[in-house]
Amino acid sequence: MKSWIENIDKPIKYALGFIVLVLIVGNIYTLINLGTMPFFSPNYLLQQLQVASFLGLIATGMMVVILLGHIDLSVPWTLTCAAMTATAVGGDGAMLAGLTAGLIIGLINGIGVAFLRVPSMIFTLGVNTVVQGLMIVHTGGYAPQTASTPIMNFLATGYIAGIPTALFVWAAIGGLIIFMLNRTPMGRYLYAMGNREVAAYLSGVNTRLILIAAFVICSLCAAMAGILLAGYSAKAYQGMGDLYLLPAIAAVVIGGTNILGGKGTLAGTVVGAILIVLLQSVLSVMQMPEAGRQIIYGSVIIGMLLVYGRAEKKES
Amino acid sequence: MVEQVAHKRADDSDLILQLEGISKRYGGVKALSQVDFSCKKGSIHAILGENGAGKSTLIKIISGVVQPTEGTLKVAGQVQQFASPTQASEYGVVCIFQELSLIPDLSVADNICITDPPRNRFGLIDKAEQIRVATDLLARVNCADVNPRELVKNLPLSRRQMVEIAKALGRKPKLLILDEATSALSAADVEKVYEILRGLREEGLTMLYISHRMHEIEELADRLSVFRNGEHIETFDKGARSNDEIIEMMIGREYSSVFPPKPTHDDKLLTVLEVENLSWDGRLNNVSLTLGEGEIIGLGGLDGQGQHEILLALFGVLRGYEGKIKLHGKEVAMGSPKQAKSDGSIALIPEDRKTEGLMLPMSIQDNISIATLDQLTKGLIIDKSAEAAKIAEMIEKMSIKIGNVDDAVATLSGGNQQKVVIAKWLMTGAKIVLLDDPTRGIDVGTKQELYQLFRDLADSGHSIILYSTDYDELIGCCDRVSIFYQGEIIRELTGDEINETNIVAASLNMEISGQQAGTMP
Amino acid sequence: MSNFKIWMASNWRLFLAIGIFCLIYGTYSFLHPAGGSSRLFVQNSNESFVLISVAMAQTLPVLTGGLDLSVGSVMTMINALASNVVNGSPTEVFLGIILCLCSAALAGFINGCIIVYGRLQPIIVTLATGAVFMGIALFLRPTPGGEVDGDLSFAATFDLNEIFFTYGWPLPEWFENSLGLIPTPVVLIVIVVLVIWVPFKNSVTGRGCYAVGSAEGAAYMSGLNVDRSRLAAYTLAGLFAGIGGLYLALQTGSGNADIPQAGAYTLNSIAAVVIGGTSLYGGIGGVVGSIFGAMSLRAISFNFRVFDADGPLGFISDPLLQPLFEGSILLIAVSAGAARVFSIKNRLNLFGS
Amino acid sequence: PTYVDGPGALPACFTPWAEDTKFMQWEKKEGPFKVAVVNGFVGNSWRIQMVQTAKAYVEQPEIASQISEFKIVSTGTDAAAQLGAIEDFINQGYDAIITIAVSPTGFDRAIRIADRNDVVLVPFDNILDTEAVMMVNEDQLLMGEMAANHLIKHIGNSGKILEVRGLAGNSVDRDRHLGFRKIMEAAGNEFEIIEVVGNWDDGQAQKVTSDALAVHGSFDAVFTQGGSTGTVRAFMEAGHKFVPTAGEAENGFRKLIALHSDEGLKGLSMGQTPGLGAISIKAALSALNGEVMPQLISVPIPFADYNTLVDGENFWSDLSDNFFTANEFPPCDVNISAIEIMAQSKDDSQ
Ligand SMILES: Nc1ncnc2c1ncn2[C@@H]1O[C@H](COP(=O)(O)OP(=O)(O)OP(=O)(O)O)[C@@H](O)[C@H]1O
Ligand SMILES: Nc1ncnc2c1ncn2[C@@H]1O[C@H](COP(=O)(O)OP(=O)(O)OP(=O)(O)O)[C@@H](O)[C@H]1O
Ligand SMILES: [Mg+2]
Ligand SMILES: [Mg+2]
Repeated sequence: MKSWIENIDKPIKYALGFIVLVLIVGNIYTLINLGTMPFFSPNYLLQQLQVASFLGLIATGMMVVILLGHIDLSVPWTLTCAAMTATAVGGDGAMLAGLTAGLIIGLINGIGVAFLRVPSMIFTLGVNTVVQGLMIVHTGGYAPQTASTPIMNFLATGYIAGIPTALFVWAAIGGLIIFMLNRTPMGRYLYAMGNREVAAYLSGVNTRLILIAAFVICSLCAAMAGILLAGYSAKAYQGMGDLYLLPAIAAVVIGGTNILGGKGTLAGTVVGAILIVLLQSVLSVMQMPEAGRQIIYGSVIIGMLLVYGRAEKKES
Repeated sequence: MVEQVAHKRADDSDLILQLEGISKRYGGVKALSQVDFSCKKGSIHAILGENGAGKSTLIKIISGVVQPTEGTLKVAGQVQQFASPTQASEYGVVCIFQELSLIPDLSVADNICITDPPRNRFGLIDKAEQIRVATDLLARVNCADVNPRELVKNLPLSRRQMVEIAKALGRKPKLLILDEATSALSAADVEKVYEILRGLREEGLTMLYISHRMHEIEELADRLSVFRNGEHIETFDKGARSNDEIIEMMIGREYSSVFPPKPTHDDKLLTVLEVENLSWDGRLNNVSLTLGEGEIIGLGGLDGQGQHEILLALFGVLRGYEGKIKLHGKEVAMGSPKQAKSDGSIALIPEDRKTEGLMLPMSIQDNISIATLDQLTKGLIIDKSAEAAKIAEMIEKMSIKIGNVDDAVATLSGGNQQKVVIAKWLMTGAKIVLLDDPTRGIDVGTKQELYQLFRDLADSGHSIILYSTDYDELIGCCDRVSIFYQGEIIRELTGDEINETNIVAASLNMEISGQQAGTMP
Repeated sequence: MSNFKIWMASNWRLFLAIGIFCLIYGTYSFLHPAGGSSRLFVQNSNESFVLISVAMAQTLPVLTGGLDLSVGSVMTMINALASNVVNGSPTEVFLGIILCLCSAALAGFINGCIIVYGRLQPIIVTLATGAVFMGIALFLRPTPGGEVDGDLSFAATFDLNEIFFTYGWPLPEWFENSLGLIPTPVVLIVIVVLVIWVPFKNSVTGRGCYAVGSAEGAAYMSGLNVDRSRLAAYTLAGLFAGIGGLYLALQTGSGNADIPQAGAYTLNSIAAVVIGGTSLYGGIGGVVGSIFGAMSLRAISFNFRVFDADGPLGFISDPLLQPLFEGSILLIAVSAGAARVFSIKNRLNLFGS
Repeated sequence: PTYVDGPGALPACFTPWAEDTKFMQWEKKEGPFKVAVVNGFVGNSWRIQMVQTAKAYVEQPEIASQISEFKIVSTGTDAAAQLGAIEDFINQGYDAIITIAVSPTGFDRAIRIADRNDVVLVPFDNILDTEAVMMVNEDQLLMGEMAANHLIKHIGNSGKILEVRGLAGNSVDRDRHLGFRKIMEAAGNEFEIIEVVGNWDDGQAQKVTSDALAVHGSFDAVFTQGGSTGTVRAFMEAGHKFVPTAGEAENGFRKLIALHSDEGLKGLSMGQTPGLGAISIKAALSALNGEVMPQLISVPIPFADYNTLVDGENFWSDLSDNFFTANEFPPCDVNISAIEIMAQSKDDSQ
């Protein structure tokens, strides 16, 4: 029986290690400049986890699609659309409306990929621009309300027993996904199709249904994240999702999910999301110029993957 | 062993290839251990062995695809270490691999001249010259009818294999290796290959020939080497050993007749499946057949005459077919494999197990249970214990040789992979089993087990449709055989009519005098 | 099958792309008061050049079954570099251009190396290197500006006559009103295609790219140098993207490390490649198709400028509806290939690669 | 155009940027004119509001009568496309083209062609680093200085300041920053200024502000270039006391000031008005009529602080946080108030 350390798969181990590294570097910086070490303070870490839960939610959904060997580039405006719909409708129905918007976009993506067989990479890209167009008409034409409802605010910024509510939301949805992946046929089919869609199809799997379901899950996660983000800023606004697409993909991949599908764990994605949020935060605090940020950001992703690659090689 | 010593002494000048103490490990698996092996110039040298005996590995080492863990390799007396197939081919060692090495999206000509095409004075590929070269080579393998401009992906499998051979010849080999190069070919095509290979032998070319079809080897080989569990058992001239001896060497145990006895059906079989005037896309024309409970019917004929399509149609893969498919007398519109599975309790063992039958990187157990998950699900949740139990049962029943059920199915050898596919379907409790050339690339021992299995299934009330490119199987296994020709069934053979002459004759649509030619359907 | 049939069958995607382009651009130039005039072609080709070269860049990785999410960044990086080095004496300008093209190729080569020797997935590698290149661009050009040789930028962005005018070369009479009217950017594209793409496509390495994209295992088994083809593909991608960046510098006479712009170009390049008939699964397609794909994308937004606001289709020129139309047309265009899906009779053929 | 001596027309509206600002004149053309607005990026509230305002402005009878054709296109953040669009409209024979430059450089060619065809090209908001065209903008440096002075007025000459900057590499960000620092770093001031980048985006501004708070503990005052609402929210989240804050003119920010000014949110809200587009159109028209125009037109910076905020007048507590409050400019007869833009469709939103 291997010790639990060995049981954690490589990517997660390395990512965790890197997270610690980032925090240490950050603290050294502040220690030198301010004489404090705020990055280990629980309230900073909780705050980061709160922010991470937005990215984490999106990455969770993205991972489900990536497991199929597909990708969803429509996330940024799915998220924005959900947030704007929610705030425009307002009241008790707000969140439901937002999620419905997500559901519809997910269905469109799924149908496009499953029935028209357009590569997801390009179809979702198109859907993204279409939704953006719709939102511009929405804002420009109808001057909708954009204030988030109290419950959205609470979910995004509230605390339960000193722990951010957003974290609970993330945990709950993450839990559902983990359950789906490990215990239900749907999960098994996802991995199977990610490895070989034809073989799954010829085994009598309803591959179209799975495809659509996956894209719907992804869009729903994005929509939920949008609703939380609206709660976080107390409002929905144009382009609020633009900065979440690439980090989400990066989080999934840094978490050890194979971008070609068929292999990956949600635990990894969670760690990946936290890593990225922390990295961004520390760099921002260090007042690193944009140029430096971009370079570090890119180097980290490649570095991690190269390390994983070596690890895989050693194993085999 | 006497033999071995004997040919060690033979002087090395006429040996084009010598292996000494070659071993190969894949992680834990020992694919080859301490192999000494050599082969004479200008001979056709057959290599036999069960699945996983190490044949392909041997080939891969000789042709530089993988490097041996230990041992030395001599070509024409010179010690060589090939780092890649390219390097090997520079020394005249050219290989036709078990997995085809053609590029589907390139033209036949491009493929034939893929490695070093004719160049024009700018050093660019000379398309016209390339066409010419390709045309010549195609003619040389009697495939003048193939248009060198055609994309490979538009060719039927049998044609592709000929192109593969043409391509190999284009590289002016001294030692040509064919790893189950004929496994997809039907009798007629194989004949062509024989002629070509014999011709090449006249030209002084040496050939290593791997096949699981005994009669091919008898026809072709001068010398035979038998491998088992990664070891070189013995090498001898053709005729020095009887078939049964050879087969026993391969499987390492007593060996009885390959095919289980056929029961004599009283002709009142309860019909489970009826096909009436099925037509599709010009490739199936008014095909009608009936399948009785406990019956094994065979589909014969040259490759690509519609046998593959009829199976797909029955499994709900083909869109817009005309005609009727009736299950237990009830007509059903087959729309998807899922429907075929659930409504018809039909199973299909697909033609290409690696791409259509298996998720190679996934574990053996995941592959076996994938088709049965819906049955194994309580509420939303997969009942893992029940799953494990059933899988263990299937592995036991099919006697699949595995290390651990968690291992990737990719690490199994051909035969065992095929067993996994079949196990997957039997686990669903399918009643009608469609077999699409199920024994391609599978060794005699395993074949025998499978034939027995098919018969047992039939006796236990399953009904089987078996398409095979190897007519021995049709003869040995089937209660009835329908011969396809250009999308139609042109002959139906039953009982004693099922014999080599009739099948070959019918396949080529030749009239043969007398009743024995079988009855028109 | 007859040679002609085969030829048609293997090129229908390209013809579809050309068709789409003619349709969209036709409408535009029909409605445009200056439709069909040389200066309009000059303007249109100018506007399209950068997207075209970025689309060309994207094509090669896609052919090998990969993807390059860094084309936009490389384009921007070279644009920033050019605004620093492409000025001064003719020699300096010349050397500057060489430096730009070399750095572009180098950037692509680095992508290739990481992908091939690091055995990593192109999409994610280039996502990361894209960020790095963007960072370098920001270092080279923290705020928009810089200087690019004026004469050159004028000569490169008008018609052939302009070259003679700018450098005061004698202009042959017959030339002025015939060939002279051809837009320089068009000529540049043609040159790039003839001098780089056509030879490459007909080289062993180039054909290797198709082979790798179509069936990597088979390509390797056939003794093709899989790695070299991949490296070449990404290197050329870098080069093409660099040409785009260089041209943008000439066009704007300056450099600008604009992150959103880089992202937009990357995404549009993918769309262009797909509309151009190159399969995202690799092995099928080519640079020429992508050129038409890119021009189609551009032509879509051209149309917003010519539809009469009061006319029956006036709503098309409603500024707040434009993004929606643009998106919808893009979506329809990329789904055009899907028509094929419904004609497929064997469902197994639905599972592309 | 030719460079002439001032004074120019309507000085109240077309205020020259500085004493040394040159004046330009185009030869008078006969109306009605063809006018196009070439916008860049459109995916944010400010741009949308700008487009709305411009549309509403030209629909007013007295303007409509002067315009025969009016088009607005958005080219996205793509220099090539924007330059192309401008050249295209010139080719179509438009008389005036108003534009928000995607990049402050690179328009030489467009300008040259415009001049060659006597087309009046008017960049505004993100203006160009050139004197060859007539441009309309607010003084970004001044805005930075106003922010600094406001903070100094409330916290004196020392303290710990948070500066939330805008989009990196953008000229507006650069100028506001420089103006701000000029005052803050003047002799006699003892400020510790912490800089973070919020990209004028509420979400980001909020995130980076929270980070800064978590790390630096507390601040005495804030200058936030945009996403001001987010910045303030971050303070509220962190339970940090309200501090004097200078920020943009978003309705949301003003709502917050109005609510919390007595708790210490001594706010100054000033900003770039989406009305600039309308003003630029007016400037273009008057140039086409042969008037003498300043080369660089300075539009007064609309601002309000916690003392001067009046609900329903310079902010609207019942409307969305996102739109920009300062919209109308009586001296230019640009009288489309933000509320009109909102109202024009408020009803059909339900
Ligand atoms: N890439 C690999 N990784 C791990 N094990 C392998 C690999 N390739 C082959 N093996 C193992 O090595 C042994 C020999 O395999 P090989 O393919 O040579 O058998 P074979 O004689 O060619 O069988 P077949 O007749 O089915 O082709 C088998 O046990 C197989 O499982
Ligand atoms: N089976 C294969 N199919 C396709 N490409 C392959 C295959 N095997 C190797 N290659 C390609 O050929 C290149 C060289 O293969 P090889 O296995 O010799 O690499 P290597 O340098 O020996 O790796 P290592 O350092 O792990 O030994 C690899 O980088 C890979 O891109
Ligand atoms: Mg083998
Ligand atoms: Mg090696």
